[in-house]
Amino acid sequence: MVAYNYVFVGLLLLTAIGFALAPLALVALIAPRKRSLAKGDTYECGVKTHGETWVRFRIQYYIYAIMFVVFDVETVFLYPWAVAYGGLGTFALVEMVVFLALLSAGLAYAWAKGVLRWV
Amino acid sequence: MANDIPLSWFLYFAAAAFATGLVGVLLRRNAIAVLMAIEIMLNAANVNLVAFWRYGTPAPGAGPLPGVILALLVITVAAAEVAVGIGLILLCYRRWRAVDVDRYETMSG
Amino acid sequence: MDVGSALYGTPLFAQSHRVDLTVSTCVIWGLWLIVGFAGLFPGIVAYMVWLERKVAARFQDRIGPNRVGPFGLLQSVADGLKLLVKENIVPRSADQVVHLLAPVLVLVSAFLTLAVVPFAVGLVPIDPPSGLVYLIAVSSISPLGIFLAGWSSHNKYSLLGAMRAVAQLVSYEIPQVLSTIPVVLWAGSLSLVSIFDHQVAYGWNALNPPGFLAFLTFLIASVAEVNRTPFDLPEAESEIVAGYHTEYSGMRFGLFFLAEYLGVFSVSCVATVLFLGGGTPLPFSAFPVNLLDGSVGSYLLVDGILLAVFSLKVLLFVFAMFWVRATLPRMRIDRLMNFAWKYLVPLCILNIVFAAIWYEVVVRPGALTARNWAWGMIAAGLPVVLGVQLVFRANRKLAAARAVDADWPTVGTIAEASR
Amino acid sequence: MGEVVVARILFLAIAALGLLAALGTVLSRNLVHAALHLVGFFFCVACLFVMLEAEFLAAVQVLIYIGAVAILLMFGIMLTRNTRGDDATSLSGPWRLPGLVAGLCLFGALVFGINNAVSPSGASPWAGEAARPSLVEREGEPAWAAERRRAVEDMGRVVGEEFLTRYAMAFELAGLLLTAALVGAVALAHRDEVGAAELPPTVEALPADSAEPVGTAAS
Amino acid sequence: MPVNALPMDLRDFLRVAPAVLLSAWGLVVVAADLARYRRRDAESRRLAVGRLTLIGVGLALASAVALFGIDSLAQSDAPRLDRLLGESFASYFSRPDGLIFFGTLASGLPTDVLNVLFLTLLGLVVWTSTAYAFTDDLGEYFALLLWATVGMMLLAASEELATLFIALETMTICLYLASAFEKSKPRSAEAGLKYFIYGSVSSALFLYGLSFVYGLTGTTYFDAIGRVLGRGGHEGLAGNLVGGAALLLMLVGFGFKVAAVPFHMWAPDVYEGAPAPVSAWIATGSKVASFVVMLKVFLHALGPWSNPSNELMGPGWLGVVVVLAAATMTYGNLAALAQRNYKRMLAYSSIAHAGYILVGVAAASVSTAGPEAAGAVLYYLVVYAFANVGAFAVAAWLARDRDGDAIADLDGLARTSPALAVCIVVLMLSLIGVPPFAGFFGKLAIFMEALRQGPSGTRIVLAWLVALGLFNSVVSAFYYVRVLKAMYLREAPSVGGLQRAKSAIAVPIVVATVVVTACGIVPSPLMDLMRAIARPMLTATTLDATAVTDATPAAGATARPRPVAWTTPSRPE
Repeated sequence: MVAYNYVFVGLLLLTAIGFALAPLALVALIAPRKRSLAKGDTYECGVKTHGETWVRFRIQYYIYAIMFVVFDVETVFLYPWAVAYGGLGTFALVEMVVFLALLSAGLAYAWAKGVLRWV
Repeated sequence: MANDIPLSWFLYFAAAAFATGLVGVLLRRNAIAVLMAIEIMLNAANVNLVAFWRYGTPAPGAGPLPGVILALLVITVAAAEVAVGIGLILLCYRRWRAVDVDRYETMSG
Repeated sequence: MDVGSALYGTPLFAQSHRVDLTVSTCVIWGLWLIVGFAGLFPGIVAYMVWLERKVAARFQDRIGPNRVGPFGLLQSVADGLKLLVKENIVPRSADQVVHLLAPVLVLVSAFLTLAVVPFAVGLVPIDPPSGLVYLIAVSSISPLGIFLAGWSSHNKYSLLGAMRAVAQLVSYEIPQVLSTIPVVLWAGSLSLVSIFDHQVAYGWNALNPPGFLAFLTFLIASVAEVNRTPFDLPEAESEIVAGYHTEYSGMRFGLFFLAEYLGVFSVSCVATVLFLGGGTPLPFSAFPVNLLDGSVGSYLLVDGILLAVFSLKVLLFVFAMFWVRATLPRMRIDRLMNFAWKYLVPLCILNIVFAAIWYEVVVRPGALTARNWAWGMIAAGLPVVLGVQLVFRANRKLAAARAVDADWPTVGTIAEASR
Repeated sequence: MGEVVVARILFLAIAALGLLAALGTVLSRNLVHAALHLVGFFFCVACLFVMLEAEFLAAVQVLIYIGAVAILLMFGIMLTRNTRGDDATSLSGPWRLPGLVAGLCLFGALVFGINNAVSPSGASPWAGEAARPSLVEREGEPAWAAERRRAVEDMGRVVGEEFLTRYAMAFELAGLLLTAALVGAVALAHRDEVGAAELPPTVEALPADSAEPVGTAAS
Repeated sequence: MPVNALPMDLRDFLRVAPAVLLSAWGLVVVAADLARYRRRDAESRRLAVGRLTLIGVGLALASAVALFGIDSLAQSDAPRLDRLLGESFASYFSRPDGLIFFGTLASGLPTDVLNVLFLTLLGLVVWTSTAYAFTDDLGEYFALLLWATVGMMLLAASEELATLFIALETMTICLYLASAFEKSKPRSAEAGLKYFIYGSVSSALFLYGLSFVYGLTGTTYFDAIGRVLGRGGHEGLAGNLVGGAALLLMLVGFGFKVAAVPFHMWAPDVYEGAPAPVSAWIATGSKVASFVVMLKVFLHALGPWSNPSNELMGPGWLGVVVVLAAATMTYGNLAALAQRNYKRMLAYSSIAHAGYILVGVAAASVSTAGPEAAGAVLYYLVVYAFANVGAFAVAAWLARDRDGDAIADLDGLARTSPALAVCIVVLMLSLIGVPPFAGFFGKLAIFMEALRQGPSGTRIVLAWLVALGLFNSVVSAFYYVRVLKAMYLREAPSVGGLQRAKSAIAVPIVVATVVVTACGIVPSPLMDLMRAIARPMLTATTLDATAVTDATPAAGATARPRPVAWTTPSRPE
């Protein structure tokens, strides 16, 4: 059965988590532990922490994130297309070119609008 | 193995998740939290769709996987909705410095 | 196609998307987990670190690690032991649970990607029908881990570094994913084993024009995905105090480190499988694979050859990355993002259409012939050249309007920028 | 037989984790924690998709939801100045109980309905122990069984075929929807950036951010 | 490699030419705005982009009219089509079953008529948008309007749930974005967010209900759903709690989209906050499309669930719709009485109208002549849409000159622009439902359909509903008359009153008035057309569907007659 493949993925997941946690557990057992006030401070170039952690992030982050989401979703349509392409006629190519053109138009729009500039 | 998990278990899971999401939508006041609750609801519907696809007998002419196609479209729509929703939330945040759904009351009536 | 069926028709090495939970499967999986994932791969990674230090030292006219063991071979072991006894310092204000979760997430993502890589015939942990989507999906988890690392530290620089890192990672994920589409298109399958088979029959994917372009973009994007120089900006220690792992020390930092090198290893493997024909030593021949006749001896021979060549190719990639790191300076963040969105993504989108041309000319007829291949080189090669020119010219034209904003560090613009 | 028990236990574990994660999303005060719980929920749903033998969909679920949507949500939380993720206005206290009760009632009604579902035409009811249609090839199976087997074993291809033929319009429309979302969201965000410049800065921007280091190539 | 895929027919893309044209034109508008018009001053840029958009709408309209011509020719007289286009060309276009893309979309007279309607309305809305400056991102704004319309046209044409869902979302997401586009007003952003949250919650509810419908029937095609539901030996919804839940959830989803009480909360805020043309498009286009698809889903697909036991409160959606209708029209009208704000008043008025239309939906499910009743609903929708586009053009006028939207801002309009004041009077009278205007005939038709003979129990309740509707119409007169009072009985403010309307405001008002008057004086052509298209719209069937029913054994034996009598083609008359 196809789904059984993912039993291995589950086991691998457990292995990986174990692989990550085992040394940490070991560290907790054997490594020295001396708490001190200064040690627990946030490290910001050695000077005392100033102000809130809040940094005024640019809206650019959001714009890149939506571009990413949109193109990521696009790939979800592209993969099935690529797989099925061989069994279908030319119309499949036409449809995909239309689809790609729509999304490239989105990219071109963002470019022309000047939001793809990290200033 | 998986052959014998009853269909209704999946439906129960979806129903519970859906109810949770709906409660979240009704009770949370932060717009981003509401957005997350909506995502839960959409996912619950997806679980339903895929479970019905796998367990059900398709009516003639329904195609090999209508449920999965619908679920894929829902995922697409959900992604677009989050993108748009965060955009609108940021827009409001810039105006009010808050993302509290109840706090925007410029209009009366 | 016939090669593939000839290969897998043999009952001994039957490879199928279908798996049954028989005892033999469980034993094989157990071996993979214990020997491969818990033993061999981390070991390889440890020696990659050693290799990098050696290589970098040579580039800088030093010797590199040479004290612990012969040629410093035990250096990695010593480093590991040191990490084990170092104190684990977590800032007071940090979010304790998430702080722990973040490196685990990154490491898990790096581990999971290796599950679908076919190292040789029959030597693949699993081969699900949607292997490539699975691969992309699990590798897309790591940005989340990196973000959480930065966020949970409650440190300005960590958060800033994490945001930048995520912005970079997600930007380069798009060209990375898009450049695998041609490969899928030609193989007609999402399974990495089928992609390998296709290359046995039709030659390495990197050896045709769209494939070469896809290979290049995939390489560049992958280097960025694993945060290597020149794209190692998220951890730029001179600017934002090592970025998202500022507040990580001891073993937790070690996990990030391990994940990074594991990532290098896995993208090298994936690039080898997708574009360089896996372990086949000759580009247009089914050479070791056609020796398979169903006997155990032939199987061992073929897999031996495949594995050796595979390792060589991976080593080549790894070495290239070390070389790049030792040579190139770090990119500026604006150029970095521009390069992803204004060069790579348009190129990849165009390349999908070129790949379809190649498919129609070379793959669709059913078998690789010299005539089809020559036609394909012309029909797909010209558009590729034109497409690359188009993208670069468009960028140059747009950049010319604002000289300092040139997206790719050309000599002239650097001079102007530094003025 | 043992396999069935294992599968059921696995299902129950995943479902329980998923529901806990969903509850965590709804109840966490800290928005980043809520988003993390949401990621857990998405992952559990992906696991359920695998159990439903829709592995392509599971991969897509991880790719889109965990890889992309979660990142976008995190960015949204950060950009609304919520770096600690604390949400002062989480659940309004007096409404907590009635809300939960209402949710439970809805759930109860749905469960009752699912148990007593009457499908038209006497199709298999949902509640019983009815097994899912087998994928094993049989003589004289109906056409849809073969179709479904193909769909399960090569979902990527069948999805592609469906999207390019039957659902061609839905497919193009999805492209249009994504483009529209991109264009609209960029237009809103972009314009807003100009508008925000006029707002008095409520919190001083950090030098580390307002002046990105330039020309590190030289360093 | 076996080719299992369905044979694709590229002609289908020609049949959706209006949608294709509009989508492409949206890109053209954005590109043109960015490349050419950006440097112009605001006024001329607005006009130029608006004009460009109108050209696109005109092209799409032309294609829709051409398709309409072809379809009506083919329907009335096939040989004439051959003569006109040549035999091969005519057969190229003929589509006997009226379905394209393997039955996921309808294409035929109903779709063509609705496309023409949407495009005409869109033209008016676009024209209104050029009346005043509310955004800097003009190209994007117009593109979103166009793309929302693409969603509407495909939504109204959809014959399958997946297509329905994606079209619905395309429409609403574009509208969420468009309603937040007013740069200077915080309330516009608020409107966008509110609309977004309510809208996406409602689509989640709708989707969940939809998933159960899919689970119960195993298909997503409307026609097949109707067949499967009508086939079984079960008493419709009786005892089928999950079917009921699915039905309720879908009703809630549609209730949100059409702003039916108690799911109307978003409407007043959104209508008030969004820019006037966007409000107009939400109130008209989105509502028309939602109602059309609601008719399709509830009468065609879920028709067997309407009320199989012929009692009003029997298991079925009829009772719910009746309650919704009563609540919606009463609440809408009463709340509108309290409004001083013109746009809010229109919002509540549109809620009230949704109530009247729901009466029509209820009537269509019990009436012995369902398509006739559905035709009445469509007629009402057309009239309502035109009247509202005109009314919202007035809102744009207020926003342009007074930067406000109070009814009091209309003071003394009769003196400054008497002609337009008369037009507004006509529109308001039509919205009330005063005889010579089309609104009256719309209401009349719906109420008459509701009173037609149905099962006895239902008839009494529907009669009460009609009585309530009549009462509500009287109530509504009070708030509409307030507008007339402001125009005719008050003095204009000495400074800052309404200026002369330019064509962007005058044309929509005049066109709406003409339509409303013409359809009022001669109601029958439009009514006949709507009745003619209602039947194919609600019974669209793939040609091989008969084979589908035959394939299931014993279907003929156990098949109950579908409770809605009109599905049997023969009517004694």
